[in-house]
Formats: sequence, C-alpha cells, structure tokens
Amino acid sequence: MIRIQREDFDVGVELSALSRGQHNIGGIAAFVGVVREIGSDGAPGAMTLEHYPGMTERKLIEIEADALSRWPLDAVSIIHRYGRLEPGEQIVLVITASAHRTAALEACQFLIDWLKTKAPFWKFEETAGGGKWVDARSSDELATTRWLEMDGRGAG
Amino acid sequence: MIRIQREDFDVGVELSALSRGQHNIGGIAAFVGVVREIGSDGAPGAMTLEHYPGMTERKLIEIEADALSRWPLDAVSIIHRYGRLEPGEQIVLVITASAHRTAALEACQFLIDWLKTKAPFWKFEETAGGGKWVDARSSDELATTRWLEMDGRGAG
Amino acid sequence: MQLLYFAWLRLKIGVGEEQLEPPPEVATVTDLLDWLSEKGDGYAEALLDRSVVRVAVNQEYVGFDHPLSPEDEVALFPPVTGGCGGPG
Amino acid sequence: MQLLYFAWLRLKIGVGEEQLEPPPEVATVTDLLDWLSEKGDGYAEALLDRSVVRVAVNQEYVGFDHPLSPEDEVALFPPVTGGCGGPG
Repeated sequence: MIRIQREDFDVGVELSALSRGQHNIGGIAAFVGVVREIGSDGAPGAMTLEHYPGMTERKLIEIEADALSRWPLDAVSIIHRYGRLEPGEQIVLVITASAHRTAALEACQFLIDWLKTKAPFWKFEETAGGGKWVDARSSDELATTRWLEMDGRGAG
Repeated sequence: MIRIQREDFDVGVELSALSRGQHNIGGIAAFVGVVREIGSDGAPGAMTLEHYPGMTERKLIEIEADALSRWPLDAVSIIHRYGRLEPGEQIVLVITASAHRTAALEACQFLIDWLKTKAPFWKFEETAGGGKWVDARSSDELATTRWLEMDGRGAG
Repeated sequence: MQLLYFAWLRLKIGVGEEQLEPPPEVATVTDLLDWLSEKGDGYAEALLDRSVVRVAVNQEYVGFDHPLSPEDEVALFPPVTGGCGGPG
Repeated sequence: MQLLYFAWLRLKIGVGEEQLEPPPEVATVTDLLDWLSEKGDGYAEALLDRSVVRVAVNQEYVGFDHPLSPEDEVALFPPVTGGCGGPG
C-alpha cells in the first residue's frame, strides 16, 4: 500500500490496518521518519518537501515490488508526506510484515534506504536567514550549491 | 524503558510516549513480534511464554545499556509479554529513536536478535495432541527433546 | 514537449511546468539543455552546472544522452535528497 | 540455597521453586546437579541429558564449574527460546 499525502498519519492505525486479515505474520517492522528539531545548521526550523507527483508514486510502487521479490513479505505499507512540515512532525512511515523477523527488518531498512537516496523528493530547510535547499552530496559540494532565498516553499 | 507484562500494549500509544519531549529524533524504528497463526507443526495454536521474573528485567536492562553504548540513541522502549497468547496477539515491542536513521534501525535489529536468542523465555506451543516446548537448537536435536504434555501452561 | 522543473531549478527558471516545442535538431537531453540555456538568464543560471542537474523522461531517470521525442514529459531537477528524517 | 526450575525442567521435577540445603561437599553447579539427581525420579529424568540444561546463579548465566554458596539463587532451565514471533 502506497500513499503520498500532505496529511499526517497515525502509526497505530496503519499497523492495525496492515495486520488485519493477515494470518502468517510473525513480525512487523516499522520506521517513522521525523523532522528533527535541530536542523543541519544547528537551528531548529520547519522544512518543505517538494516531490514529483506521478513519478513518486510510480517509483514507490516499483520499489515495493522489488522488496516483495527479495523478501517473503506478507504486507508492505509506505506513506510519505510532502509540503511544509514543522519540527517533530512525522514525514514517512514504512511498515513491513513477514512470517520471518529478519525478512521484515531487512526489507524495512531496504525501503527506507531507497526512500532516503532515490525517491524524487527535494528538501528545503527554513533558517533564520530564509532557508536553503538541502543537497544530497558531500558537504564541500553542498557549500557551493547552498542558496539562500526568502520564499523557499516548494510547489510539491 | 523496560516492561515485562502479561497485558497487551498499544504500539501507537508507546510510540507517542517515547517521542514526547525528545527534540533530536530523526527516525524511530519499531518491531512488533506477533504469535503466528501457523505454528511450527503447521497447525494454528496458542502458545505460552514462561520467563524468569527478576532475571528477565535485569537482562533487558543490561541489553538496553549495551545498545545505548553502541548507537547514539535518544530513547529505547522494550515491552515483552508473558503468559498464554493466542494466534495474532502481540508478544514483544522494541522501539528505538535516534537522530540517525541507521542507528535506530540497527539498534532495533540488535535488540530483537538478542531477545530472540538470549532472553530467559521459554515457549510452549499448544497443538492438537497437547503441546510441546519449543527447542532453540537445530531441528534434529529438537526432535529428540520434543515432548508432549497435556498441561503445558507455564508458570510465567 | 512537457517540461517540469523542481526545487531550485524551478525557482531559478521561474516556472514549475511549461509546454515547449524545441526544434527538430533537439534530439537528446544534452541538446535540450543547450537549447533551454539560450532561452534566458534564469535558464542559463539554472543549467550552468550540469553536474547538479538530473533528468527524468516519462518519469524514469535517464542520462544526458537519452533521446527525446515531442510527446515526452521531461523533468529537470537537482539530485534527490530523499524524504526521511535526519541525515544519518 | 534457593532453587528455581523453568519450562520442562519445572514440569519433570514437579515444582517451580524450592529451598534446599545441599551438604558442604556440593561446591559447584556440577556437584549440585549430581546431588539433585539422587533426590528422586523426576530430578533424575530432568537432569539426565545435561547438554540441554542451562544454569543461572544469582540471575547470571554460568557454566557447570561455577562455585556455589548457600545463599545463592540457582536456576535450572532448558536453552532459552526467546520471545519473538516466528522462527525467522
């Protein structure tokens, strides 16, 4: 189950929904990504996640199928939010359920790693001076592309 | 936070309790162990978890400290149930929170692996013919120590 | 050709989405980037350092040598930064 | 000495817990297992195959050569099977 949404989610509700009607689950692994209250420049700030509507869903369906081909999973849920998020807010939820503990945990880590590095999302962090687009690359490259702007909210 | 209890737990409530007041969390990993509806002999059945009161808590506090020494964790929760559990019921919950996604996921897996192999719990599976104590060792050794009995409920 | 721009590419170019008709000699992604760079200061600035430009054609990541056709949806964006929490 | 038995050891011996006073020559875990095995059929059967007996003294896992003193809490049990869900 894949959802890309602006709204928050309730982890307990999603866990119940996922395990309902499943008869062979032995373990459920979950990961919740949260907006840190200390941004990369040390100051707390909100962030905005911009994404590529259509492509995001398409890539998430592909990676879910990839996980299902690698591990014996009974169920997968991925919920990813976009838009402006305050410190402490939930960003992403990945749940994997399997008869086998290790399969659930490994698949969860695999999906989170993929989301972190390959999903078409761009992150704008608000700072005292305006904000900056977070760069995915090494910190010295990041310094050259860092860019302050006053109106940084993504269209996502 | 360590709890050994007979009662069920609510994952959503525990997640909220753990992250409340934490200001540097970037990721929360959770694992929920569930009684499978297909037992090791292929038939669905309840199970009873017996434990060593006092030692269980003591060993869980030790392993929590071990995890805290290995990964930069902001919070850890471990809840483990004992007593008789029906298929589909929750057995164990491990939650780890960290500024760093990888730390949270690795620590969660570490704690679950430890609980699975080292925690002083013994599992009795009910079957049509009575039940058997689940053996931790290889399947051929297991065959020699398998033991049917009618009153298998642990004192837990 | 449907063009989409994301993150700071969108802000430098000034629009998130536009319909353009590049001339027939625009046959690859590189050709498109060259052609767009001629369209104005925003485009030129956004596409100056191509090492930080990534491309998707019809919602699949592609290289700069990927061929283009007039019906394609072409998206230009910085390297993705993912959506999860902390940097770790 | 406080003795505790768990899982099938408890069922074979017939009690989960008892207070015993082994003679002074019972100096190690092995001595205790030998002495208990003489106490009756249940004990003998439970302790027959010592490769499936594990021991904790004062709530710490120990080997069979661990020394014992009269105030110790000694627990005998099968190898732990852990509490998580499936076998995987």
